[in-house]
Amino acid sequence: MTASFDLWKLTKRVLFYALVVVIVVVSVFPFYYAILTSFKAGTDLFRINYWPTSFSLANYQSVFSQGAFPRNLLNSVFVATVTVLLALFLAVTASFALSRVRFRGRSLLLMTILAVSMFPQIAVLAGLFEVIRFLGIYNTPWALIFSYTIFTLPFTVWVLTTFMRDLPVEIEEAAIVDGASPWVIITRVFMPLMWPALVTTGLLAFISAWNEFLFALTFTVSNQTRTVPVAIALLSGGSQYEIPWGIIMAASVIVTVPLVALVLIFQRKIVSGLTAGGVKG
Amino acid sequence: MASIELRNVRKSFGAVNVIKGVDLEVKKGEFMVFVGPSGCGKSTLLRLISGLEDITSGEMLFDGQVVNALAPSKRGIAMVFQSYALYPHMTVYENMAFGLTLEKGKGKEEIRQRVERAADMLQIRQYLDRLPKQLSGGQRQRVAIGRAITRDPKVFLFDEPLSNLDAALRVATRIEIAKLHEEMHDVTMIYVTHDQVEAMTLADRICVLRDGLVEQVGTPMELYESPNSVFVAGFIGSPKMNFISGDKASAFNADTVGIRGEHLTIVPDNGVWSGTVIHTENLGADSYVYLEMGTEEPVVVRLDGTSTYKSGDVVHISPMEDKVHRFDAAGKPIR
Amino acid sequence: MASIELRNVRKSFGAVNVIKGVDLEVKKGEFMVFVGPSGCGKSTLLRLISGLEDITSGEMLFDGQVVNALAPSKRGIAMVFQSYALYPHMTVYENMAFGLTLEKGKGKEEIRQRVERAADMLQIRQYLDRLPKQLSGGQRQRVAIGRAITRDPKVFLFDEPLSNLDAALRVATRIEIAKLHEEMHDVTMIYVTHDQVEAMTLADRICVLRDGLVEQVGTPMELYESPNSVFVAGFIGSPKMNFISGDKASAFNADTVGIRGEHLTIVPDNGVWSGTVIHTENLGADSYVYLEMGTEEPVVVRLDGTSTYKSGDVVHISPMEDKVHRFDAAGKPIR
Amino acid sequence: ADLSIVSGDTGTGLQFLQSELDLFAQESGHTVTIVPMPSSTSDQFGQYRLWLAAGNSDIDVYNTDVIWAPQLADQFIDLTDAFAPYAGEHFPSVIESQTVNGKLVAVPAFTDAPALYYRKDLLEKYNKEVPTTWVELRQTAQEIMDAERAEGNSELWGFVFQGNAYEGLTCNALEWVNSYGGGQIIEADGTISINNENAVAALEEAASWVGTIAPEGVLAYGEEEARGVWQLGNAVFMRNWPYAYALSNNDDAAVKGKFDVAPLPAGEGEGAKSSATLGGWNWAVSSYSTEPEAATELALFLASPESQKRRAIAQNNLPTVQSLYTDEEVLAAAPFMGAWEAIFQNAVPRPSAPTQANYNEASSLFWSAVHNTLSGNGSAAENLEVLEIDLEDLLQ
Amino acid sequence: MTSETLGAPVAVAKAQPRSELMQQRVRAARLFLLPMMIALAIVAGWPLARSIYFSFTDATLNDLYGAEWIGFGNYLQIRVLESGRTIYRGVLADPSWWNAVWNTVRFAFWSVLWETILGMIVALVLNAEFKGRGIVRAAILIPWAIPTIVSARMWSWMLNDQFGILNDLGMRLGLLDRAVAWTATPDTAMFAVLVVDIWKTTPFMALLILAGLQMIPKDIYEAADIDGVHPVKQFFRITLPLVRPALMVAIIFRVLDALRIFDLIYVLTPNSAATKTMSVMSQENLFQFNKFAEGSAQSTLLFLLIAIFTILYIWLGKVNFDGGDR
Ligand SMILES: Nc1ncnc2c1ncn2[C@@H]1O[C@H](COP(=O)(O)OP(=O)(O)OP(=O)(O)O)[C@@H](O)[C@H]1O
Ligand SMILES: Nc1ncnc2c1ncn2[C@@H]1O[C@H](COP(=O)(O)OP(=O)(O)OP(=O)(O)O)[C@@H](O)[C@H]1O
Ligand SMILES: [Mg+2]
Ligand SMILES: [Mg+2]
Repeated sequence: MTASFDLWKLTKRVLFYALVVVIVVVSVFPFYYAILTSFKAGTDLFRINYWPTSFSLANYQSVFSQGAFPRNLLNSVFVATVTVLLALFLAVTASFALSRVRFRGRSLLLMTILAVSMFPQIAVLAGLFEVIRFLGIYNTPWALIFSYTIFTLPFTVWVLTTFMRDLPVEIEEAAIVDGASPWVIITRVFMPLMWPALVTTGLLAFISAWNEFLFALTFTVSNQTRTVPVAIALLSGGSQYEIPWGIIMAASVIVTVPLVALVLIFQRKIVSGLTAGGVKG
Repeated sequence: MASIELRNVRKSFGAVNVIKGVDLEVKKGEFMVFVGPSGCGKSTLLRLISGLEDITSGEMLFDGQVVNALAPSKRGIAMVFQSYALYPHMTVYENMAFGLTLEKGKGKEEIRQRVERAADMLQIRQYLDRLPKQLSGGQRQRVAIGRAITRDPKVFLFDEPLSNLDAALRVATRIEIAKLHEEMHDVTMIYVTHDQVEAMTLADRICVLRDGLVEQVGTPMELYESPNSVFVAGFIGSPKMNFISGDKASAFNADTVGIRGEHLTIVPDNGVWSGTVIHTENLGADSYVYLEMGTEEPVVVRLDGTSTYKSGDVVHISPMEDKVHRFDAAGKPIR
Repeated sequence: MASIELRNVRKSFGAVNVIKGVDLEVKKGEFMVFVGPSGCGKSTLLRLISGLEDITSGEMLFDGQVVNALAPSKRGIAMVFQSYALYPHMTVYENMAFGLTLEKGKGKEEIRQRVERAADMLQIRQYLDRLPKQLSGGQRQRVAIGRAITRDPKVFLFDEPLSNLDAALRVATRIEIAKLHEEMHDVTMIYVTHDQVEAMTLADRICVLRDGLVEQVGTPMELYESPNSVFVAGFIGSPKMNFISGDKASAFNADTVGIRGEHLTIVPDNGVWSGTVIHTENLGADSYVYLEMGTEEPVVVRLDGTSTYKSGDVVHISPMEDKVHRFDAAGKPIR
Repeated sequence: ADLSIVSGDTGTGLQFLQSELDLFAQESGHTVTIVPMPSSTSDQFGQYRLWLAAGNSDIDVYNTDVIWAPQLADQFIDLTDAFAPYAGEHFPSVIESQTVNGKLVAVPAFTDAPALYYRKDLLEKYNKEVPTTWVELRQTAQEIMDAERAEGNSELWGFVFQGNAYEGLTCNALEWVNSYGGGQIIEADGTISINNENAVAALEEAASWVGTIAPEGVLAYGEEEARGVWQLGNAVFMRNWPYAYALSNNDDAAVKGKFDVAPLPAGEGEGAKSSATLGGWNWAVSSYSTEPEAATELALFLASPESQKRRAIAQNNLPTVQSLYTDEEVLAAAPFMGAWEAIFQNAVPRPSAPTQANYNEASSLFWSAVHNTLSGNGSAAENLEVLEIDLEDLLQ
Repeated sequence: MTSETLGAPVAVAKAQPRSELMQQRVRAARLFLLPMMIALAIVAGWPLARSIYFSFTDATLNDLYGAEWIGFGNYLQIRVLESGRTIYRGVLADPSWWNAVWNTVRFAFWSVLWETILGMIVALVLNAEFKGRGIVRAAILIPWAIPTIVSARMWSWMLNDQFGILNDLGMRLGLLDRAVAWTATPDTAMFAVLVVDIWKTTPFMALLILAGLQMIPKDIYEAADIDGVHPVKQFFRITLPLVRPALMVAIIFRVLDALRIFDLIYVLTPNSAATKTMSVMSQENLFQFNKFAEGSAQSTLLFLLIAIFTILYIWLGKVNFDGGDR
């Protein structure tokens, strides 16, 4: 009996790891392919390879020699970071109000916030352009930070509201009795309990801001203020129709690596059982 | 430092009326114990006093000032929650120090001293670095108590603070709380418990709640000796008071007579009543003998030492005359 | 329906050793009560038996079969958690019925009957449609008990199931559990409690745990009358046994003598010992008098009825000769 | 003055532009900043429209595709007078294509026209001539393909072109239709001429290629996909722009030295001729520019024969100045340019002038109709009939 | 839409003065909501209003500010010709618009359905304890992390029939008997777009669901283990109901995104009628064609469609707006 039991357990483990491998391969394969491509040049690009055949850093060199790629990277880091911090700050406080304080019109407000996400991006482009020029932030990173709230804010507010709703009331009450103000409750009590949600929304929002193209293209006009996706679109080959495939791949690899590192650092915070041991019931 | 007065306080959750009009005065420095059946509204009343829950109608006064609208943090209270309500992400130390760090002008060192004193008192010094989830139930409960006592409130609210402690620790903590009360004789304490011993020993006065209403308020001995209803009589004292009605009660000129197990003696024969032993329980120091004698519930007799009666034995019992409680049909005592 | 055997079972959380080698046999159909100080490992041991926690070393056997690796669901157990662990999204009814709906061949009607029977027993019938968060502490605890007893397991594990109930309900539920045990005489029950009365009345045998080790296993009376260590002597019985050491003990040829409060009598004069009253507690049926007589902790004397002694009175006491427990320097009894 | 010039040109193109701007700065004393744009022309177009609509004064000079000028005419200043002295040196068709209602909207930077790329080695191997009609091309391609495949070269296709539904298909199809004598979709006077027998025949011919001599995937090909297949040595013929010439001669290209270019084949029947769609880029001055004089100066500088010559040499872009096709320095740097003069004779403009602001939509209607036909979704006759109605609706 | 909605707390009876705690919380709520509301009003309010306004005018990008009000003309216009024939014009009478609506809805349905299922599986896997979990979590996010403009082109490259690696792989593995031009053929174009979108956005779902999973208290799983609940049952009866709030939010944002899908299709199959969605069509009108007003009308219709969907979803899905509040 024990033998068959162990066999079953073993099969389960094997199946589980097989699933993990499948998931990883499917997710990573195109990226792997991108890395392969980034080492290729010329006609090699059109040849199908599964394993590295040539190894040339030329594409990486051209990424850094064309335009102002390092500068664009920095811009992206700045824009995405500030966007996410701002969105999280606004969203955490707003979601406290939305999830924990009962007031009239709350659901209407949540719907209104959601409605912001219902309009196609291209449709707000013209109006947003006017607003940005009116505010005088055209062609600055602030134009991007400002316009990105249109998609980061509703998302973070909704997600955090949902998660904050589930935190035990008793813990908040204990804090109230301890003399904590709403701000203290949010920062010192709730935020540490919401790490999975904060990190997740933060990462997702960061990546959206990092990868945004249309606004970045429209609201910035100089190499000094543009972000990475635009810079990638600006990478070019020798002539009009030629797509500099290898260089684009090299650039994509370069911009994806920091994100992977970011995920690796922050995913540790996505742990379970943060609220364990707090209350009975 | 605060006297508390409740005037016709009511509370409902939606359509459910939980507190149905409570009038109560807790004097400054008094130790008030709330007892009552599970679900009668003790925790709710405590939460109303703390200000965590708004009262639906009525008035709440602290030191003669209406505080219906005052924020909990301004009422100068500390509270031990029935469900502990520890901060799961903070260590025991941080849990206990949190309230203090929020107060202005408290030095690190002072906070540490106060936390450690409380931790020593509650024997949780060695767990100061652990998270709540790494603690046993009793340890968590002690942290919750510790959190309340490191602060320096005018009113302590305890909701069943000792329910998960072992007997020895319970006694020790109980005594610590009593000491605390003695030392800080200004501090008003309100304490919810299901434990008869705690209620009897700690309370200056006990408030018996029943179904959202105050049934009786009085000193422990008042309640024990002259309960003013069948309910209170049955609720105070362990084992429960025996109630005998019908013919046997008519002999006493009452609708119901109540007599506590310890006030019944087994007599060789010729007792007032007789019954068949159906069950005995030996607790060591004393033992309970359960008798079937036609009443709704079996009659319990409490004996010193170990009982030698066996199920099926027929025994005669007599009540101590002066300890018999007589009640009328409405459940009110006849005096 | 299952006998349980633990062979040198150990459990550590990281570097913390919690269970340090427990050997224990629980017989089929036995009612075993675990007692011990808060944090000694009772809940952990229960969780090891349930299979929720893997044992670090040692062997666990159910009916002679090693079950170290067996999933909890296959062990045929029902458990009441100290933290309740109710399903927050299910109503009381669903919480209780959930386990049953999963068993094949259970009709809706049958499930309803069983849930309702348990609900009636625990007096939570009117809350069946509520969610856990709408219940009081005691009500939640009863739901947790109800969930366990609607099922039909071979082993019941109860972790302080009555700690949040009021006295009356506690007695009633305790009796229901005793009845349950009688009816299902095959079912093994393991029960953690801090309540002396529960331990003494429910247990076939009591297992006293101390700091991750078994201190003594025996019937309630064995433990009460012949504890095999100072620890057990002090732990079983309420109020705690008085310990007297030094010269006074030498007179009894022992390092320490132990004598329970109820085995001390106050004598007019010429008692064996004398002391000053420092505190009295009136519990109604009896009262405790605390005497200062040079021992570490005050000596407690338990008197029937209400005490009339006041602090400062000097009284003489005598132990009942045959009830004196004598212990050697290692804390072991001298017989 | 400080000027901004926006260009979607590519890496070396931008470098060249920078060097031109440096020269300009020396000559005129105006400094110019380049605002680069992604090379996707539709991205550029959308962006420019938005900027212009919002009256963006940050950009002075725009780099525009031939087909854009009429659509954006209102927002560019009239260069007719400024350019008048030089207009005669340029191909009239190019100037014409940038003139809307008598207003010269943009001045030319360079022009473009596609050619037929063919594999010399394969034609020689099978002893074939360079095809001069589409039918010939089909037959030759089929023959070589079959033979090569029989030899195990299973990857080989006969002909690749730009079949994806996008502006490129409009270019391709316009060549087919025009080469069959089917007109220019919409004639210069605004008559919608596309629904005619010649056009139907042209499209039917083209449709017959898909899945036979051209892979089915050609329906999703743009310039780069076609070049990919070609450069791997997997196509006998390719229709593409001059840029592919240099790339196909790279060391690692399988076709290096094995190919040559020729004018695109002609159609069949009456009015048949070889035709090539006119491409190319221009410079336009924004009417929101705060420095219109300096900006005009810049545009004229960039359109000047000297600049175009430097461009032809450095960038191998086809000049719009006729005399440069015989210039020795130019031919030395880009020998293939000689071949293009012939191709250029047959250049047809897309109907952007008659359709004006509606050109993009008209073009999309056209390429959709063609794409439907190619993918077997309705017959050529049906699709063109519907197209005619749609175009009538659009242009009223 | 800001201050007047933050009225008195509803639970308090009239006679009672509002408690300070409640007041403080409402005051804090107002303070907390205000910056967000202002930010959104500026960043979204004006552009939205502009777009809707333009949809009722004859605006073109060549003449944005000279636009005249024409009412519903862009949506639907009924004209009686001289011949007496009645014709319908406007977006609502345009069959290609309805085709785009159908494409959009179809796309949104299938992509979100699969993303939810796959995202759930991935989240469950990531929720398990195993070695190298951190790296797998990072790996899983890669599809989401690659800029869409790049990944879309990368896929169009990989899906190419001649030098696309997927056709090669498929043929090597014997799954395909000949190379398929995935994005070119109308029959497979939608499929290709779906595959790429699912590949790209499953990580989004997975991560949000994972966060939801992590917030579920562990002890109730213990209770379920004891109750003998089979893991599959545990999933449906415990995990699913408890991650539901997170799942609902993830789905709603994904649906909103999917209904507005633009860049992927714009790059992959920009002009295929089989995949042209409402956003692509409206972009075309707004910026490529000279029909700014019509594009605005299409955007507005898309907005309405999404709004209706959202309301239905929230209503039918019983999305709970209140909960942990006090
Ligand atoms: N995850 C953990 N990590 C470290 N220590 C732990 C952990 N869980 C429990 N402990 C420790 O193990 C010991 C035994 O815990 P357990 O919960 O079994 O106690 P208990 O006997 O049930 O106590 P109580 O009566 O207070 O419920 C305690 O000291 C506790 O602090
Ligand atoms: N949110 C709620 N909605 C509806 N009813 C509630 C809510 N909270 C509590 N109740 C009900 O109010 C009554 C009083 O609850 P309370 O917690 O005050 O009881 P308690 O006296 O503390 O009981 P226990 O001794 O069991 O802790 C209970 O019957 C409970 O079910
Ligand atoms: Mg309570
Ligand atoms: Mg425990």
